[in-house]
Amino acid sequence: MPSTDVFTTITLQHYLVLSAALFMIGLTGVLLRRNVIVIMMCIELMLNAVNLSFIAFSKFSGRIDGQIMVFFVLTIAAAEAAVGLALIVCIFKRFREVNIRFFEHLKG
Amino acid sequence: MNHSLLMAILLLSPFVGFLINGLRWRKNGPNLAGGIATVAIFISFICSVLLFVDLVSMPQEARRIAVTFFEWIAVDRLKIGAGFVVDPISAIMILVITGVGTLIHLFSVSYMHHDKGVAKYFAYLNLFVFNMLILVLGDSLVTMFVGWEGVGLCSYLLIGFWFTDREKAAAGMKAFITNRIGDAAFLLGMFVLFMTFGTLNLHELNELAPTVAEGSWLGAATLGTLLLFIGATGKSAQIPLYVWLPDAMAGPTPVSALIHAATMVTAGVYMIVRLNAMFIAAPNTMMVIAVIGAATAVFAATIGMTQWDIKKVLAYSTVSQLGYMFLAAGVGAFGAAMFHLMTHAFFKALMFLGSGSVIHAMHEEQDIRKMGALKKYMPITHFTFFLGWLAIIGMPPFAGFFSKDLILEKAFASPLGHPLLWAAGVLGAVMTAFYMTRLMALTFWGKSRVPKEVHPHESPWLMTIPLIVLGFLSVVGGWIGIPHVISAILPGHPANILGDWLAPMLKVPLSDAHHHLDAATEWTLMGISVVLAAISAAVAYQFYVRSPETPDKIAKALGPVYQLVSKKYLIDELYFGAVINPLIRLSKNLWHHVDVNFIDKITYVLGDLVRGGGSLVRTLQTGNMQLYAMYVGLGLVAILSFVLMR
Amino acid sequence: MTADAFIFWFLSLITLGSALSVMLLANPVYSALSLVMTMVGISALFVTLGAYFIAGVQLIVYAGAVMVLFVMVLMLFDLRAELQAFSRGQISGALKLATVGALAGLIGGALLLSAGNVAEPSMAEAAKLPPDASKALGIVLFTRHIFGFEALGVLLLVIAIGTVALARAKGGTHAKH
Amino acid sequence: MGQDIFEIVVNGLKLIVIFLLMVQAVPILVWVERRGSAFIQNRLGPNRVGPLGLLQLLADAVKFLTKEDMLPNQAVRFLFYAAPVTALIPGVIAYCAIPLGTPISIEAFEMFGRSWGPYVFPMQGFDIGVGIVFVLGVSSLAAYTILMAGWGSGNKFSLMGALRASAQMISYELALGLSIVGIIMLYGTFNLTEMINAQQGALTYSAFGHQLAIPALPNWGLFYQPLGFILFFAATFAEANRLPFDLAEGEAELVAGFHTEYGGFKMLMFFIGEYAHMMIACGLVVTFFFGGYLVPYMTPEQVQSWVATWASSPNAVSAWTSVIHLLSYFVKFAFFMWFFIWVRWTLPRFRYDQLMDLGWKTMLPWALANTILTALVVYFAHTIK
Repeated sequence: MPSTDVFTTITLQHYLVLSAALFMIGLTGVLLRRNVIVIMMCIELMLNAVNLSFIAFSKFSGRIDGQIMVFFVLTIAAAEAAVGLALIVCIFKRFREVNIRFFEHLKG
Repeated sequence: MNHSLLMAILLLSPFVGFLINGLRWRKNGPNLAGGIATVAIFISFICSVLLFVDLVSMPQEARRIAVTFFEWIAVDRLKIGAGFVVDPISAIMILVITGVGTLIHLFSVSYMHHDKGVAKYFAYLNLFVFNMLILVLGDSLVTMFVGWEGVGLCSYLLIGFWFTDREKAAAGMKAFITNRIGDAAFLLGMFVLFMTFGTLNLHELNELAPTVAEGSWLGAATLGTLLLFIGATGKSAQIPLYVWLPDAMAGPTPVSALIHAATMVTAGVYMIVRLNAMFIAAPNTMMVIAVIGAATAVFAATIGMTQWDIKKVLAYSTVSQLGYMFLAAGVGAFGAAMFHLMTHAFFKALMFLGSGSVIHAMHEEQDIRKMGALKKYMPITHFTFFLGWLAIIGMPPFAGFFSKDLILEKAFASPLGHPLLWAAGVLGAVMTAFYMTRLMALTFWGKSRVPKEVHPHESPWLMTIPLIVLGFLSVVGGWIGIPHVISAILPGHPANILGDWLAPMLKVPLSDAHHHLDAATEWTLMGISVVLAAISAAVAYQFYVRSPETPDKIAKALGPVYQLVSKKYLIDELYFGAVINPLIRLSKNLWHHVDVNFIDKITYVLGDLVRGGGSLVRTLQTGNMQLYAMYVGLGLVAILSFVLMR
Repeated sequence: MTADAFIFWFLSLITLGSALSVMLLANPVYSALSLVMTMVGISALFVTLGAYFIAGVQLIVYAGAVMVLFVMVLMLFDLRAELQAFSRGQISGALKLATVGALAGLIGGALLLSAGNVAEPSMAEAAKLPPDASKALGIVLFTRHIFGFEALGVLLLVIAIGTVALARAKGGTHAKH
Repeated sequence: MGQDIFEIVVNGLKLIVIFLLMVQAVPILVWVERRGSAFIQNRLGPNRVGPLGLLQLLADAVKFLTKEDMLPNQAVRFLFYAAPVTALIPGVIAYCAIPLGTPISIEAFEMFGRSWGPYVFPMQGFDIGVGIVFVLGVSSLAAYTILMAGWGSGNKFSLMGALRASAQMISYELALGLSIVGIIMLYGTFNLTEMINAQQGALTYSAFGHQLAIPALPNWGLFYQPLGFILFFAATFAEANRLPFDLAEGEAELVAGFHTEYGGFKMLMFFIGEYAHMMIACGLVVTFFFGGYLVPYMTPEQVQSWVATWASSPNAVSAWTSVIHLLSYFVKFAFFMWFFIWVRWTLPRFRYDQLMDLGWKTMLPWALANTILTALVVYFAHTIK
């Protein structure tokens, strides 16, 4: 790939690098944030990053199955958000805060 | 309609009835539940008749409708489909099961009208019919065994139907456990047969049966059939496993009529008839069957003479009659066994239903000492019961005469028979006549001993109609198997329909295929048994109607012997002392010493090991989910670097 | 193709920027709104990739429903800016960052390594997808992936029941008798 | 967007024109609403300023623009200001996807010393393949503006109003989306223009290989999906937060809901946003169920051939055809806008639990039933001959 084309020709790699960057940002958030809701949002971000690479693969390989996977991921993400938020509401009702350390009761 | 559809309806109709009533057992009232159940069985009956008609229209040698719905088990050599067969033998069975079943369901609608669990009752009854149909139609021993276990389950459920009564619940368990012993033997028999012949298909087993009689006791055919026969003694209440049947009378009376007289208990006989070629090949087994059958016939009859409970008398009578069927099977007269099975189903179901009618009228009183002279209160019940009585004591031309006579003749004349077996049979017949007459006399005739507060009355028409139908069948049921000597003197010479019908399915004893008595001997044998039975009945009439004090005197004179017999030879006590209690003691010892000291210790040590290991590992589990996520990330790093390095 | 390139760079800038703010902003409400922005950006990226239907669904489901729930919960709790946005622990924090860095490096390396292997996006390949792929999408979804589809249906049912059970004030899993 | 400068410029102009049309329609609608309510309630309404009180609009605008700009003490400054601005965006973008008339085709011509064209310009902001999905997706973003406004105001009433409004929007979005699945299956497309084209001519039911034509009625979606129409129209009321579903601003309990703290021009922006939602709703209803821009009983070709009898150049024919269709669209559109106003001044407000019951327990099941029934009918009627 000639270096002059990097900015003018958009290839699969561009999308993959973008997707990886989004994924890393999401992962960092999951690992470092204190607020459980933010952590969940970062998980959504990671899922979206994966969706992006699915669509990119689908486009550049000419197969539609990638879009189906996105469809599934979307559904599962919605389900996960619903349950997660319900749990968070329970935690909030108990502690009046949604800090991740309130989820540390299950330990060895 | 095509056959598989008919067969499916035949089988599934009771099952659907079971589902409907079973799922709505709190809601369905007696009329609805009974209606559903009766209609379900009646549909099956119609299917049976249609199949039967089809079967008749086929050429004699090709009378076989086989349907395989799907492949059920396929393991290496073992291939078992959900296959069902209607052939001349099973056709008789399904007609009896669904026909008599319909009548008994109809009877139950009225009989169980005031019971709270009536829908549950009908659900069990339908489930029973479903399983019974699987049993008789199954084309392999395994399919048959499914039905075999299923009817056992239903029997247990129905005997213990009033399970709040401790004794009745115990009776159910007794039946179930006793049957389990037989079932274990049945399973072993299946193993032996499969090991030797490589198939469990009934048809194929009959084809593969050795053509030469096995002399050894340990030959495959002998051992296998012997084990199967032990299974049959459990289900069909023969010595030594008969003890559950009298107790099974704890269930509702129509159940006793359907399960413990007409259908389920005959499963053992039916199984032997199905596998007749295999049994014929094992003369030792045949001998055992004949001896046990004859012994049971006599033994149970003696107990029957001393019982006071109307249903117990009938129960011992059933055991005794089943003994006759085994006797017939044992001497190779399978047709006679089937014949007696059928006629017995008619008249014994009739008598049980009649006793149910009596019990109903007497407000749940079963002791015949508190009855008497019911004839004038319940004319229809009395009349039909009277017909049944004539049939069972073998008076010509009632149904029982023909079948019992055929059995006795074969016991005498068959190459596998013996005059001693015949003598035992005749003895049994004499005693049967005695105790049945005693029952009639104490219940319907003589002086009334009915307590004042009880007002017997005739039962409603829903109960009497089945009685009338069965009474009719008890009269004419035997006419399809009229022996040659009698038909020779009758106008029109009616043929032996049943004999011809079953002939292609049955194998005659190997040594002498065409062994016939001359007419004179046959007449003589017939005359002896009939006359002796008639005399015995007359004696009983004399004892219990004319001079009611005589039996007590005789009982006193016999003293300990009478006591022994009336306590059923103390067989139950013997079983408890010799088998059950030692077994319980052994189990308790094993528990206290082996289990606690040895096996438990091993598991404790293992558990401690696991716990120790766990407490080591759990330091990793801090509860901090973000750390967990980091572990996952590290795992990803490891996997990715592995993939990239490769 | 400069217009396409321009749109891509513009959208990726927006997407990355709002994604970073999701991660960095101390106020969770701003984080959530940034995430909505990210979703919209990704949806627009889907459009540039020709996945119109998925883009619309992304808007409806993610931006329109899931994130509204998040925002609603946040606002209901009335969580203002937090004193401490990140969890405690210097060492563990460094470890986590190192993990992220290692993973990022590995993925970047993998992408670089594969750059030569993956064929250039030939127009022939891309042209295989019809411009309006919704119909093809439906056909594939209901034939080849029908099992997954049905399984998802079951999952959603279970989730719906579970969520109601969790969130009920009375009679749920937290019922005190 | 286009192939050359001319096309790009025209398309850009088109977007601006549609935006301006929408914004400018709002004062007129406000006037209609006030006069209409007065008419319904048997009073006069604004009639002093200008003829028929038409200049009242101008006075209102001036009043809104010159009011003091206030920021509540507890408000979150950024969100408080961002909310009214963003309130406009989803509505306008979504409306741009609705076709308003037949495309105008322009023949090749010479300008600035080079040749241009020929061109075809659709009469809509932009034509996107998955029209319905796009419109639903974009308009669902409106929930955020309400939430931002409600939370940003730092006021409990505002917050409650915002939460109610967004919960209501999410709930009714379900029924809304499901109610048009039937239409989508019927026409087999997401594209709004294709849907409109499918509604040409006289009403013709075709099933099992037979056809039943009813020449007296136009071939509108209404006659195929009556239940879908009722559900969709009802759900749009909830989506637009209009009476009888305006729980978000129930004056008796919440003062004015999420815009309690807003005044002046910011308030006006919310107004425009709300009317934009009404316009989208009416545009979609007309498109799905009433033949969109089609002139009843006439196909676009018939209209065009009629225009060709008196118009001179091909460009003029195309333009006049488009204008006639545009008028046809606006007549239908205006009727439903009036319907919205009519309902507002006729029906009382629901209670909140009644609202949720209606959405989840009545409309959703019926929409599901409609979907299933339509699926069965479409499948069997088109596969079995």
